[in-house]
Amino acid sequence: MHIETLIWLIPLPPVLAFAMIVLFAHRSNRLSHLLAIGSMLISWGLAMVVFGNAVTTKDLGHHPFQVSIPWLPMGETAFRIGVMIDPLSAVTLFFVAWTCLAIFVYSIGYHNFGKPRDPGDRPGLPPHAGGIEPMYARFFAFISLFAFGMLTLVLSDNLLLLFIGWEIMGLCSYLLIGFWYGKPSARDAMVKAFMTTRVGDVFMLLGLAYLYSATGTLSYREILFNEHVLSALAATPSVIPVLSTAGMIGLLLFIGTVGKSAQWPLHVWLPDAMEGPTPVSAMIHAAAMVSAGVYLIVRFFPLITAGWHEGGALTPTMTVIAFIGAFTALFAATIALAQNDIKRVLAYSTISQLGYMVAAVGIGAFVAAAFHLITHAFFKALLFLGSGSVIHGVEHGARETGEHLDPNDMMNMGGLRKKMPITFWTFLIGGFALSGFPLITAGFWSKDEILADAFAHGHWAVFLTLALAALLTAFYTMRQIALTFLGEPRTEAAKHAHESVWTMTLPLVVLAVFAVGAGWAGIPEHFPVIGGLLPNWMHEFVSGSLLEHPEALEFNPVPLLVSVAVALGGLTLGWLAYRRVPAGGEDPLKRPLGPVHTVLKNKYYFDEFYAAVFVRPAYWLAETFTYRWLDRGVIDGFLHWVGRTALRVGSFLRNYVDLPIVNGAGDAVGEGVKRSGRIIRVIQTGRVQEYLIIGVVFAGVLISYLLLLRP
Amino acid sequence: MTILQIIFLLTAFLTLLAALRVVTSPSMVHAALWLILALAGVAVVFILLNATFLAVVQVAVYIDAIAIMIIIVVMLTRGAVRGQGHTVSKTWWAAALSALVMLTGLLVMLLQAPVRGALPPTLPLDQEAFLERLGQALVDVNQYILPFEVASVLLVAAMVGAIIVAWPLFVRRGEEER
Amino acid sequence: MIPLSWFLIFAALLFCVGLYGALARRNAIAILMAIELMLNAVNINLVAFWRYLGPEAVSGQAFALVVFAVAASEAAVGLALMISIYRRRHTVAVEEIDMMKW
Amino acid sequence: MDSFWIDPFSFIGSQLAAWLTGLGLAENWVSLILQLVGALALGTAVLMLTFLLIWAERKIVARIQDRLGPNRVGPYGIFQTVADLLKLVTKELITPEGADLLPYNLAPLLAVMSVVGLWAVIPMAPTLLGADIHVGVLYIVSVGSIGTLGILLAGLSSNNKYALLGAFRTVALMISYAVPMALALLVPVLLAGSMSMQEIVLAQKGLPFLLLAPVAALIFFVSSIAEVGRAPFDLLEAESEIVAGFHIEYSGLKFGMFFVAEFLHAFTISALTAVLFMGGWRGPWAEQYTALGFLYFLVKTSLVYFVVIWIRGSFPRIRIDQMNALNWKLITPVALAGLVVTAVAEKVALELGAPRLLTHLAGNALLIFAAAAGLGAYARAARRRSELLAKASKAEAPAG
Repeated sequence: MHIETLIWLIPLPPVLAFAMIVLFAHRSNRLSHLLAIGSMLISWGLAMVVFGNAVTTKDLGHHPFQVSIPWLPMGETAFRIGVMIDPLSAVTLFFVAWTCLAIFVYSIGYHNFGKPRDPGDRPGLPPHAGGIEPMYARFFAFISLFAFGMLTLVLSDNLLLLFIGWEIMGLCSYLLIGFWYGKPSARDAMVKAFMTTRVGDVFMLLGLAYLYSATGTLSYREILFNEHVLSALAATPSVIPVLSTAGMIGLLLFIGTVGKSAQWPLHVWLPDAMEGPTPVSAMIHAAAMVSAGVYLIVRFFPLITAGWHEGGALTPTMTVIAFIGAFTALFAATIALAQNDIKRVLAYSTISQLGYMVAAVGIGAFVAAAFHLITHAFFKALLFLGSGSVIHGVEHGARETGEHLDPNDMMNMGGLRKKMPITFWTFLIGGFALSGFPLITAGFWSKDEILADAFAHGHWAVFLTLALAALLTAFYTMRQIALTFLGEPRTEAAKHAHESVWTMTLPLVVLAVFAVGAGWAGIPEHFPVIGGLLPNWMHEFVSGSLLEHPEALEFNPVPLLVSVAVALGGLTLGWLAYRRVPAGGEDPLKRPLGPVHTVLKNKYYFDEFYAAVFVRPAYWLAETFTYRWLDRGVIDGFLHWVGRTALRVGSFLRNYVDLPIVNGAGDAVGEGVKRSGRIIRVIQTGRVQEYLIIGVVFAGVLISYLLLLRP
Repeated sequence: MTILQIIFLLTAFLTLLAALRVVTSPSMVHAALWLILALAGVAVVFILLNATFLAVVQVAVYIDAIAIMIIIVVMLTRGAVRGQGHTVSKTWWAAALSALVMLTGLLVMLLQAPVRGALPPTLPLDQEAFLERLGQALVDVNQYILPFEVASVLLVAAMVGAIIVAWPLFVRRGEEER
Repeated sequence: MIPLSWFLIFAALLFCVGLYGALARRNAIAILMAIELMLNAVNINLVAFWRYLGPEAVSGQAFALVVFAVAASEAAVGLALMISIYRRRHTVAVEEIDMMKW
Repeated sequence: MDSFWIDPFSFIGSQLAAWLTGLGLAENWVSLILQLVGALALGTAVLMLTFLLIWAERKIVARIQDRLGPNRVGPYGIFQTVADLLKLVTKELITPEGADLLPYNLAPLLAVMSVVGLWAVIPMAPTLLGADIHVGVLYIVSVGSIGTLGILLAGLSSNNKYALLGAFRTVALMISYAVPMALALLVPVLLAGSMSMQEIVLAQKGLPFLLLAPVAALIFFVSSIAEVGRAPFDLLEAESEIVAGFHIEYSGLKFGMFFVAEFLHAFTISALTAVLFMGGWRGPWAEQYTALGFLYFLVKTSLVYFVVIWIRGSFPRIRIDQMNALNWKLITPVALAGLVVTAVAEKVALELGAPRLLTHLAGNALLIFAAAAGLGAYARAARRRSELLAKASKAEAPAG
């Protein structure tokens, strides 16, 4: 089979599964999840085949697998949509396929498949007694659609198709965050997430339109892979004097990313998105959406960095990006310190890790950003699924002991190490990867690469911020692990927690393998001792999707030492601080940090701030101005006036125009038609032959005209 | 005047005569018989044109199938033609006129045609081989498979349609409606 | 050796006779027969042109065969219509089959 | 002079041609005359043959029915037919009132013509055949069913209800049985790769198609019997139902013509079966001594003809609904399948080099098995339906 055809086929199975589940299969849970997972398996297999082909193809960057069809005819040209596999999308496809598959499988166990349905459960509320999820089939339908969106986004060869997949995911995240729409918090969260990301998407759409008007195309190859367009874009100034067109477009697209991957200041929706089921959290925060955001700017790296040469001064756009990324990384890390909800911690750590990638793009470290994107996807998915498993265990314990507590609160856990060994070890691996535990974990290599890049090009501010953020990351990761698994159980529930079913643990193990192994693909050559044992495949391969390959950095011990130091330091500090927190004991950080802690705990009061600055004014405006004054007063008054006048005019017209003139004419016409019809209809005898004769005569006349007169 | 020409003129004369009788004879049965004669004449013309295959097909399709069908229908609808006086409708003069117009048009065309005096070239390949080529051309994707398939579909459709239309059952239902 | 024009004239005459019949006869079956005559005239033309202008090409005979198929189906459907009309109206005279007017 | 013994037919032909050219005639005129003479001779010979056929048939049927049969006129009553002929000739030619003269008189001619016309393409010896036209098989199909026309005309022109009924039955029978016959005819065409009869005979060198396609041969035989309208398909002249069928109003020689046509047609289909499936004149030394080939041909034909008579003598007449059911539900589908099977088997034998005979036999065995299975299923379904009907009626009986 032709490889391009395979690429076309990759996104199809999930959407088919979605349709079939929604239309036919939703009555049978088993059939539904068989459909969903079967389709995901097909996509996964196809993706692996394509990936294998892509890896073995020489010089994929210049000759990507690409095929496109004309879609919208636009004047003389047609807007083409199609699929493309170049190195970047290949690696992205790789981790997307794996994580999606893992999450699908995990969802079976997470939604208690096989347990009887508890009569107390209502659709829209989480099952409280461990019965099967009431809307089981619906869930699988949604995540299938979600997977479809993500795959489309990854495989598309132009910005528009990417945007389509992007919006599909937006919808799905809305549906899935609000999956338990019975909970008010979930409802608010879904609206919040949708609105916030919309803000970004609007700007992204602007950027898209700007790009199309500037270049007349949206295809990656035609824009990102030829210097003429890029240099032209970089040269021409945009509406904003300081920015070139490229910079302007890059900035607009980047705002889309800010919304999608929850960068400051649009980060607020991500923590609330934790209201959804844990697989959803994993889907949104690891595999799909946030990755999509970063994938966008990584994909448009050439455009963003147009007019910037390696080692040169950053363009304004890049500066902005780098600043926001670095700031977000630190900022989110600090918030994560003070959170007790196990999933919120992960959410904030996600934000900060995404900050890393964005900062990496900002300072022009393309490969590093892509690398970290992949590794992060793996270990963050692992961590989320692990946390889900933990929550499951605690819930189970709570059911047994019958005490009512928040199963997400880490203060209610502790000592789960023995209870749930698989979860513990995998979570440990994930955590170490997240905090960049030296040498073995994937996180270390990618993060180290970012730091090294920042250092090598002398972006000190970025370097220091990121290093600090890394320290904090290690710290809160250790804090989380310690609070959850180490020490003694702080509640009865934690005592009675138990390991989850195999459908949940198997994906954990698989992802754990990648969380460790994914890093080895990108070990720099010049690394002491183990450098060059494995070729720096990541750099070679991924940089192929750029025009001029960035040369690999020469080795520099400073960033290495720094990252090792912060990682180990953070871990040790965290372990020391949290290794034994007594039951009901308060957070050890509370006293030293004092009021700062409360600030952090309340996330810098950002939600309150937004509520005060944006939401309430909006309400007020709507209420007083729009409704009372504008609507009731002006518009209605005007309308009433119009109505009254119209009434008078109408009556006048009716009496003096309509009845005498119009009706008279109408009747006359009707009568005339009837009469003429009565006269003319004698022609229509209904006799075939007379019609035939007329036809033949005309044919004869025509022929004789053509033959005799015309020449 | 070679033998072929004599044969041709004879056949043409007979065929035209038969055709005239077909369109003029008051009795349908006779018309059908004359039709058969005319068709046979056309078959002979085909043979004169070295299209033996078509001639035989002509006999098989027209005389054996269509003519017999027509005769059967004539038998079935006998009562209708009995005692209805005229064989031609009131507009027969218009018909004749338009036929003449058509004839003149065709003849003028013929006179203008450059090839009218052409003589038959020697057949490039013998009938057997030609028949083989014809058969393969009919099912050749690059040549006539589409017309061929369409014709077969048309035949099937016609068969089904004829059965449905002539089905007494439907008629009875129609009667009840009226 | 027969010149092509003989065949063409013959076909033209046959065609016009058929045309007259199709236009003038009252009996629908007769009209059908006349149409068959016209189709035959067409076939003669096809075959004659094949023989005189392109004996090495199969197109003439192929078209003729298609015409045969068309004639057969046309006769089948037409006769079936006759029968059902006769069953309903007890006539096959075309000028009495004018339910469709007005 | 020995060439006469080797190939009498072409010898005579060449002698005649030489003589005519001696008279100083143009080449094409000579050929034309020769054709005419040949046609005349062939037609006469075939018609004369009928005497023998009628006598043989009556004798054999008599033996089957444990009678003596004609035994008065001449040795073994061999001149009985001549006597009958004389009687027919002397009879008056009655034309019924209200008869449609043209078709009424045309019908017997057509009937005889179609049969005699068939003989134009039947190769009776390597050098003895009327015309070796390359579409002989099609010719047989088309000319053979002109006889239908004759019978039809006879039926509808003689202004007689029985005749009309007989004609309708004939048409129903012949039109429907022409389909499987044509399909079965296609099989030898397929195997020989040609539509010319002579080619088909030549293609049966050493391996008559009877062995290659027994099913097709059987179908052709049965459906051609039906075409002829002989027992057990003789319901177009079923005395007990419609007095004499289509030729009820005919008398004298016109009736005789129909009579001749029927017998001759029966013999003709035997000849066709012999040619198409039993290798016609093929046999040892037939190529060298064409007279021998002619002998082989006669022997095979008479063999088949005997079977025809045998069937006539032993089978009861079938009802018209049975006739149609048999055709449309069994014979036609099987014929279609047989065509496909033969084509596939031939291809397999050609491509894979499998032994031709075995492949075809296997295919036919498969076909027979499938047909038998289908029949069984059909019979079971019919029985079930009838039982259901019986039950239903039983249920209704008390109610009504």
